[in-house]
Amino acid sequence: MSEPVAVKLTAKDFKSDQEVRWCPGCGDYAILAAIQQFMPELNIPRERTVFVSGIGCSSRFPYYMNTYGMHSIHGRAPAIATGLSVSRPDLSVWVVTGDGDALSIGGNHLIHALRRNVNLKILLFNNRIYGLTKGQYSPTSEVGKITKSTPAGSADAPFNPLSLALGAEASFVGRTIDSDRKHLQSVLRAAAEHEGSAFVEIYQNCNIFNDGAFEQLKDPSTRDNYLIRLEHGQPITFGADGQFCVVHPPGGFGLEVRDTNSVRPEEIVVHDATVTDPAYAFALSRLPGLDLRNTPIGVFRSVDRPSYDSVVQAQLAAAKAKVTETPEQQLAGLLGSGDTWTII
Amino acid sequence: MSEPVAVKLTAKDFKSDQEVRWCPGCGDYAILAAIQQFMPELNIPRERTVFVSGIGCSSRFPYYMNTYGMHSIHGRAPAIATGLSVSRPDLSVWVVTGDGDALSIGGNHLIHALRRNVNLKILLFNNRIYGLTKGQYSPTSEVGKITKSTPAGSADAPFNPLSLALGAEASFVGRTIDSDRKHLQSVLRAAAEHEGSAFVEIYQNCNIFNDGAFEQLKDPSTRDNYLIRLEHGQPITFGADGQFCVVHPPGGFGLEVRDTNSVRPEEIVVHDATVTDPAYAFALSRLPGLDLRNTPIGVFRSVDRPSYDSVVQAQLAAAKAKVTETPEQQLAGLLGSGDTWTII
Amino acid sequence: MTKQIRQLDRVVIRFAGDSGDGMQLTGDRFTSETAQLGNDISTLPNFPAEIRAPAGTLPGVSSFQVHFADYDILTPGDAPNVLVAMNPAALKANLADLPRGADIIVNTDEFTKRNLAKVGYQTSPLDDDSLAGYVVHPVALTSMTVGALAAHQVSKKDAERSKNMFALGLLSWMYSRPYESTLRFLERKFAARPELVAANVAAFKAGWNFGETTEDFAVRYEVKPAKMKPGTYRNITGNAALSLGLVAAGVRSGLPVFLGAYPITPASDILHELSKHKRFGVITVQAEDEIAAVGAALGASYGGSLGVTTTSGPGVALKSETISLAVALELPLVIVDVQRAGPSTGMPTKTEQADLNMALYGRHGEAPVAVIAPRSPSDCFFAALEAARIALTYRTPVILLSDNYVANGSEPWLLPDVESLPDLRVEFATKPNGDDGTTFLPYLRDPETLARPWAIPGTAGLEHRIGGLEKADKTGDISYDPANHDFMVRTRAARIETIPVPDIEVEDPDGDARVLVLGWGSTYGPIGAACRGVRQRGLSIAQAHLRHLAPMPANLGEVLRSYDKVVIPEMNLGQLAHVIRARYLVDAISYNQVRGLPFTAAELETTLEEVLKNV
Amino acid sequence: MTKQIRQLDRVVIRFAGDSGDGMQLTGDRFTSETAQLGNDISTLPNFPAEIRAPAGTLPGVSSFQVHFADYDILTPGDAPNVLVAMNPAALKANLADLPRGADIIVNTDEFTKRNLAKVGYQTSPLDDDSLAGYVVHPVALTSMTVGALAAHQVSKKDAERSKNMFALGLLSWMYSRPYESTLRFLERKFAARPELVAANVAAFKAGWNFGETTEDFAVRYEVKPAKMKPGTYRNITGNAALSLGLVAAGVRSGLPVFLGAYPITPASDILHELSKHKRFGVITVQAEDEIAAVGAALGASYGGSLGVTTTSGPGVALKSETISLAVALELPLVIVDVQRAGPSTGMPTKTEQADLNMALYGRHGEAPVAVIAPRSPSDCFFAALEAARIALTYRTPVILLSDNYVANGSEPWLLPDVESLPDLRVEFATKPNGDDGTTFLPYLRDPETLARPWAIPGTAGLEHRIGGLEKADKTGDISYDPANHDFMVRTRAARIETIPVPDIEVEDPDGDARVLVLGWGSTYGPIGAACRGVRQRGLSIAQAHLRHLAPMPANLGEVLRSYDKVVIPEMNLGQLAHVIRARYLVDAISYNQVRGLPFTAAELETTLEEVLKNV
Ligand SMILES: Cc1ncc(C[n+]2csc(CCOP(=O)(O)OP(=O)(O)O)c2C)c(N)n1
Ligand SMILES: Cc1ncc(C[n+]2csc(CCOP(=O)(O)OP(=O)(O)O)c2C)c(N)n1
Ligand code: SF4
Ligand code: SF4
Ligand SMILES: [Mg+2]
Ligand SMILES: [Mg+2]
Repeated sequence: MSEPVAVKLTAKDFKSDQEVRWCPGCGDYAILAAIQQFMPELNIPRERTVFVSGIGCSSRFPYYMNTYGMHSIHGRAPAIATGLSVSRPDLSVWVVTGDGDALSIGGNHLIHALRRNVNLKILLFNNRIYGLTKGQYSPTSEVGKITKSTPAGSADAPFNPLSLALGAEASFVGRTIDSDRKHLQSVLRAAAEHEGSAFVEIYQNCNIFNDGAFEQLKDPSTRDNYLIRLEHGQPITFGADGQFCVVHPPGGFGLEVRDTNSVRPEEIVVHDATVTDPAYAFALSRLPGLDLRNTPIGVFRSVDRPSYDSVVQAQLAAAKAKVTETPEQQLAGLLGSGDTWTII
Repeated sequence: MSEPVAVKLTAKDFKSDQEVRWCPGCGDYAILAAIQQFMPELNIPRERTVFVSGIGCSSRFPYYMNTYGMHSIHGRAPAIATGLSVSRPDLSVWVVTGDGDALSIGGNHLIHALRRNVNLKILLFNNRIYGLTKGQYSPTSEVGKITKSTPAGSADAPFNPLSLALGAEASFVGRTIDSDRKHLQSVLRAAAEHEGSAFVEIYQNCNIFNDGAFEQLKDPSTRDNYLIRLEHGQPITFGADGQFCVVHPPGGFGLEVRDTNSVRPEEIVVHDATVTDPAYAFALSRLPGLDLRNTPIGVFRSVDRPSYDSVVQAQLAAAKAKVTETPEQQLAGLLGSGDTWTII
Repeated sequence: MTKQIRQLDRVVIRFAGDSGDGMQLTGDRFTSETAQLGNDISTLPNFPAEIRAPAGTLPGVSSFQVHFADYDILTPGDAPNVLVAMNPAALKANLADLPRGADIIVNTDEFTKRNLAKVGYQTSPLDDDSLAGYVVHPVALTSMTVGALAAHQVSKKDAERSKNMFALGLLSWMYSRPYESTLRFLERKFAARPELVAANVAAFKAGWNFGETTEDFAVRYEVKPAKMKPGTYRNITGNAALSLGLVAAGVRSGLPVFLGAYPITPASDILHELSKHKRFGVITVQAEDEIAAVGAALGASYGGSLGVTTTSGPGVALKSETISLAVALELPLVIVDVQRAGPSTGMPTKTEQADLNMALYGRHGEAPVAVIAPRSPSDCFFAALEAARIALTYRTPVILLSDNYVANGSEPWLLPDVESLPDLRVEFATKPNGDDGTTFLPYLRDPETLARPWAIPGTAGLEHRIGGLEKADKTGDISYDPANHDFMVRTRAARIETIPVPDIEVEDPDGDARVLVLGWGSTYGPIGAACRGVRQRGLSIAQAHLRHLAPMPANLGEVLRSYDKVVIPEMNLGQLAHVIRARYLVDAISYNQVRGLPFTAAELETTLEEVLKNV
Repeated sequence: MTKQIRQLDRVVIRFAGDSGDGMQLTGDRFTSETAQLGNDISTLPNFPAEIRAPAGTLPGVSSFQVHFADYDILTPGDAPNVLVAMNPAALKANLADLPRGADIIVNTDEFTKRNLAKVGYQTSPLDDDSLAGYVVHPVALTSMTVGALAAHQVSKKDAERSKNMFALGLLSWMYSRPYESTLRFLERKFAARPELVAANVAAFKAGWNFGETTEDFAVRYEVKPAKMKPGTYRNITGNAALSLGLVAAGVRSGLPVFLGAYPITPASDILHELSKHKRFGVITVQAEDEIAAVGAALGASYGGSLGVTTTSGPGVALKSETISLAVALELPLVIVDVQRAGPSTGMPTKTEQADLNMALYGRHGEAPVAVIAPRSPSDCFFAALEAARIALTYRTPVILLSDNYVANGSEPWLLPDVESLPDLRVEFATKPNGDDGTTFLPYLRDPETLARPWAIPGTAGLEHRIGGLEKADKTGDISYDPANHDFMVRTRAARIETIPVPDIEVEDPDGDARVLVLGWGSTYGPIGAACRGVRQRGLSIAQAHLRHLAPMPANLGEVLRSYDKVVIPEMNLGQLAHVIRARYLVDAISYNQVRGLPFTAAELETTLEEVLKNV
């Protein structure tokens, strides 16, 4: 999967000839540019890279990548990508999906791909709205959200995509944001290196139907006080000069934010994405408030467990190891197995 | 939903005239008997009780209850029950489902019902196998399980149904076991009292295709050392004379089991099902080992948040409150709204 | 300057611009003004698949066509007499549809080098002679609007965005439209920002005055009111009419309407509309997917609501398994399919009639349902009521096949008197129906309708269980009995086949036609217009249009056999024709176009004349 | 005691007992012994929907029917000559199928008061005269088995469970079957528990010896080997044959087979079987649902595997949307539908042919696929190969319509020579196909097959994107162009319509038949047997059987029109008949039974004679 290629590729090599057709100002543009710029560093030939998407604004993504790609149907990308990945372990398979595509109609395929640990890099562009169908609420929209389909406000609590993924046994879970190219690329890098399913939520602005949904995380005046940048092995602090920090109050199960000055340094939680027990990452996933305060971004969890693909391939290999005949001979043997009789 | 009924009902009143057709020895019998015995104490008239199921051995359940019931299609019971419950807040709606029905084909409807907090009592009969289709592995089967469809062993990690439910924002999560009628009824009681979705996993023995799956939790020689009975407000201890206890090691996020003698009493976790942060219940859900050691049963989590049904009803009520006209007058008004012109 | 006033009997105007130019709104307003005047109207919006395709590109062009006349018309018109082109892309994308001699009003401000290049114009078509055959009116729409608003307290961007009102003002002047309703509309729309009200009104008036003063527009037109039945009218799209029909079905049945829906183009607007009508007790649930949506609707029907689900083709495909359950459960259920071009995702914003096969046959096992289709935007109201009537009376799923053309098109609608709408009240079962007086038999049928009792949860004494396994006749118990299965399969088929539906009516004004044109659904308008055209040339032709696709009208076979030739135009590859051939062994001629667009009356007319030649 | 030996040309035996009695295994073994002898065979298992319905009840009865003869036979037989009834329920459930004079072997030990009461017998049918018309052989099967195993080291329960081997021994004696293979089988089956091998062998021999000694069985029968083509045979069920056909398709195409499946009766066994063949590179994924299963298969096809998904009706309904995507993507995909009785959950263990409509029409938009159906258990092997051939050559989804009857029935299968199987090799695209030598056009078609190139990921230089939106001809770019859509819709239809399939063959031995019986799928056997019967009475009748339902054979219209009458028997309400009528305007007579059971030859014979009378 990562044999070096002769010629070093550049971002331009990953641009397809298709005109990009998102609304001007859409966060998808930034994500596309970040990914096109990032892909060359993987050293995977373009022809071995495949983007599979569902339906939604975000799901147009594959058209713009000069790799192999399939714009499939609503919600089914993880299922289709599973068949591709399991049968073609030599490929690097990426799934691009939206909050509606992945969590509404496609919720089941997503959680099963994560449980199985299929070798997919799943990028969920979360704009907390249905973009393509022009503005209905999505499973990540806030309670009480007023949209075309909920003029009196939505009645249901949203999913927390990362909590859901962790509840579904995800081995890699991360979050990043459209506007921060460097950070986005760093999370993708970690995802690409992970063997198994890597689930990455990307906060994405839909400037037409849900503009400013993540504004607090982007506005220079609030950004630093709202965003928690997770770094493996580092104490979790944020804000100007690390003003705030994350602690794990004794007796409690969740995490809380404190003034760094008010706690002893050893009380500050040191981020470790590799702990086997998902309870830590789960606690992290619950940190943000409704106003997006204390939003961690980065790699929440990255643990090793065998990918579904690798187990399947190992089973195939084991079965084939004993074979000495040609396929035709094997077939003849199989057809003639069991009780047979001969008429002459 | 709980107006008293004149005549006190008994278990017999909840038995339908249909012959029960599970395999002799199936754990479903015990669950059925426990529920039939339990229902009268709810004081809900039979006609206001509805059981909706999917497809599977477990899903035959509604036929045997002398209430209203629908044996629907595979995986869809939560969706169908959502429509029923939301439109008929006067009913007590129960969903009976299996591990395949709820977590494989029906996974999406399940997590969305939980997220929405629809007023459903969801009973998942988990036998860790597909019973009705004669023995394929299910999403709760152990890794490496050899079944008809996985002769070389299954390649994928199972769901932990309670972790999944918690990741999906469930407001009530519990677990119980077919063989312990009293416990089963106590969990159902709590579920019935809960406003919103109550998700109850019931370990159920399929003596034909997965016999003894939960034997350690039933065998008198292991049972007490394996099962952790959660009681709200009580320190979590188990085993003979409370030999073992559950502690929350400082710095960690998970829970661990210790010899009660080896820890200070205040170190023992006091069970509280009502903490808002699901991280505690999540940690509890991760406690059991692969060998079923340290399996908590009881109510893991029971927190208040508005049910979907109640919000929908409140919106309807608010909209209707302003109405003074008859429906026909309203309709005439609606038809004639907007720009109209008259030709005479 | 005095202007000439010319009388016209009909006009087709197409407003075209960038997605951001507000063409749908402009068209809507013009339509509304026109409606006030009493013309008959038919409209056709056409918007891109992208939310906002890149500005100035061909895929970004959005248009709205309105046809109005002093007589009753049937289609939005084949070819515009006037094109308003807000930019080069709009001109390029629409030019091919214009007949020679048509008027073209272009916004010259947008004909910049850059914009021309974006759509591949080497030179400006305004400067070369490529528009020689048309009457071109170059208007500096943007700069004149900005100029007119110089004194207003609005940003340049807001000023520029008002240019559509300038255009509307100009067109309103040209066609002598009353503009009061537009001014009121602007006040409502921008209520929160009075400066925008003022700006838009000023832009509108500037456009009007420009028409009045400039020499380029020497003629002003008038289209007299059409002779229409007396009564109160409103202009309505198919999706809106369908939504109101469902609300009306709730009122007339006394049942709560429950909509389970998952958004999908072009059906989402029904969800949007119904979610506003909570005061009628209408519940809308935006479900997690189409399967959940129909499941929730079925659950609600089980509980005594009128369960409805609205979607488009891909959604119906997903719902098939649950519809099959509804067939087994014999509960009312209305499934609305606003068809779009397929297969797969296809062309989501384009129209097609290719889901008929799926509606009739797209389920496993013998799983018959009723199928009906509306013929025009306002007819969607009555079709929804009819779907509800059949569902409620016969306890069956009904598929209502609308399509993008009727759903988004609009026409004047004579408001019906509420009391005149059908009475849809149903009786729930309340007591045992067994011979012994104590047993309840959930599958004991009404001998006339073959409907089983609808005993909703909450009814004491009628507790029973239903499900998707085959059920014994009467008792509803699970049954594997071969004879019972055969009986139930045939009974379910008979239940649908014997639903009484009105006879099909044939329009044959000359009375001697030998060729019948049979259609269904949204082709009614184009077929009707084509038949008129044929007759105007002195030829006879008969037209019949199917509302009920399953069951079919009892007299249909007889009608078909009384003509020498039957032509069936469809926006698919001949799906109705296939059914007609199979049922009646009539060698129907299938005429098909699958272009994502409605038939034009002209091309149909040509086809029909061709057929007539060979009778 | 010397026994009489009587020669028979054919026998039908039905083993019936409780689900726990091992009747399927007993029948299987008897079949195997019979096969060794060279009789022609046809079998029909029939098991309850419940896993283990309560012991001794009617719904718990499981049976296995085997028909064997000294000539080639076509069905498992209408009516058993011999019924082995292991308990009162088995007797009661099967009695109605027996002709007068049939032998009934009953296990008297189970005819207890309690067991009789369970199935509503007031008095024992063994004691009253209700079995007067039959030859009843009361045998104390259980107690004699237990007695015979007295010296064995097995529990009483295990001893009792061996009673099926006693019965098998007795029947094997009666019909002079060679039993070596059964002894070998027992050794394999109980390899881990030698005491059970001994016990079962002893029970078998006790049964055999009982036949030899008791006076009740005075006659022993022989059925001579049938004249069958030379070669090596095995007995095979449809599901097994279909699985082997898929493995063979993998070998003959050189492609890995990828099965995405979700368990469902009666298709699950294909998943079970294929999951054993990893050494062929076959990957099986048990997906989370049917949609994921077909999605995964499609993903695998995209990657260059032969993607397959196996299911039954409800599963196909769920897969429709994805099949529609596969139509748009133009990738190979085999969808196996082992039909069962519908609608909805229906009767999952019973057979039916009612998914033909769904296979042909059950998708939104114009989404044509190829459809084929096997005619017998062993034919499933060749049908699977043919499905793969069409899918791979024409890059299209193919629906293979098996059903419960062929899937679980069995017959002798002359093993084909592997080299004689069709060569299914395909060529992936490896280089640009554009005129310029550098561009790759993913929708540039092969002029002959109309197939587009299959350029799998990993192929450098051919990177391209595909999807469900309408695609421009050749380039595959997204296109909303009306003319392109029309062209693509028609091309997709033509792609299927023009697949060359073999002409349909008519069997008309007399050469002067005026009536043609047309069938498809699993009715081949019963129709064939009925035609034989008709001919034996000196009447002429022609039979033709469709393997290809889409496209249909080119000569079909001509064939149909050359008969005065066409009769189409189907286990549905006339789905093929509808297609035939529509396509060929032939007034075909539809004869339907929807009982969850195959036609009996006798009833078909009567129907055909009726038709012949009226020609
Ligand atoms: C089966 C099906 N149902 C519904 C749709 C309509 N649809 C297209 S995209 C979409 C949701 C898009 O939301 P999201 O996934 O959040 O993507 P975004 O547009 O916001 O990027 C819906 C409902 C569809 N194409 N197919
Ligand atoms: C759409 C559909 N797919 C598949 C099936 C077949 N099926 C019936 S039950 C079942 C799984 C049963 O497993 P589970 O839910 O665990 O229930 P159990 O029988 O173990 O109680 C399956 C796959 C079906 N009935 N419908
Ligand atoms: S609608 Fe929103 S998400 Fe979609 S392209 Fe436009 S801005 Fe982006
Ligand atoms: S198969 Fe298993 S779960 Fe099903 S009825 Fe039998 S014992 Fe119970
Ligand atoms: Mg979104
Ligand atoms: Mg199970």
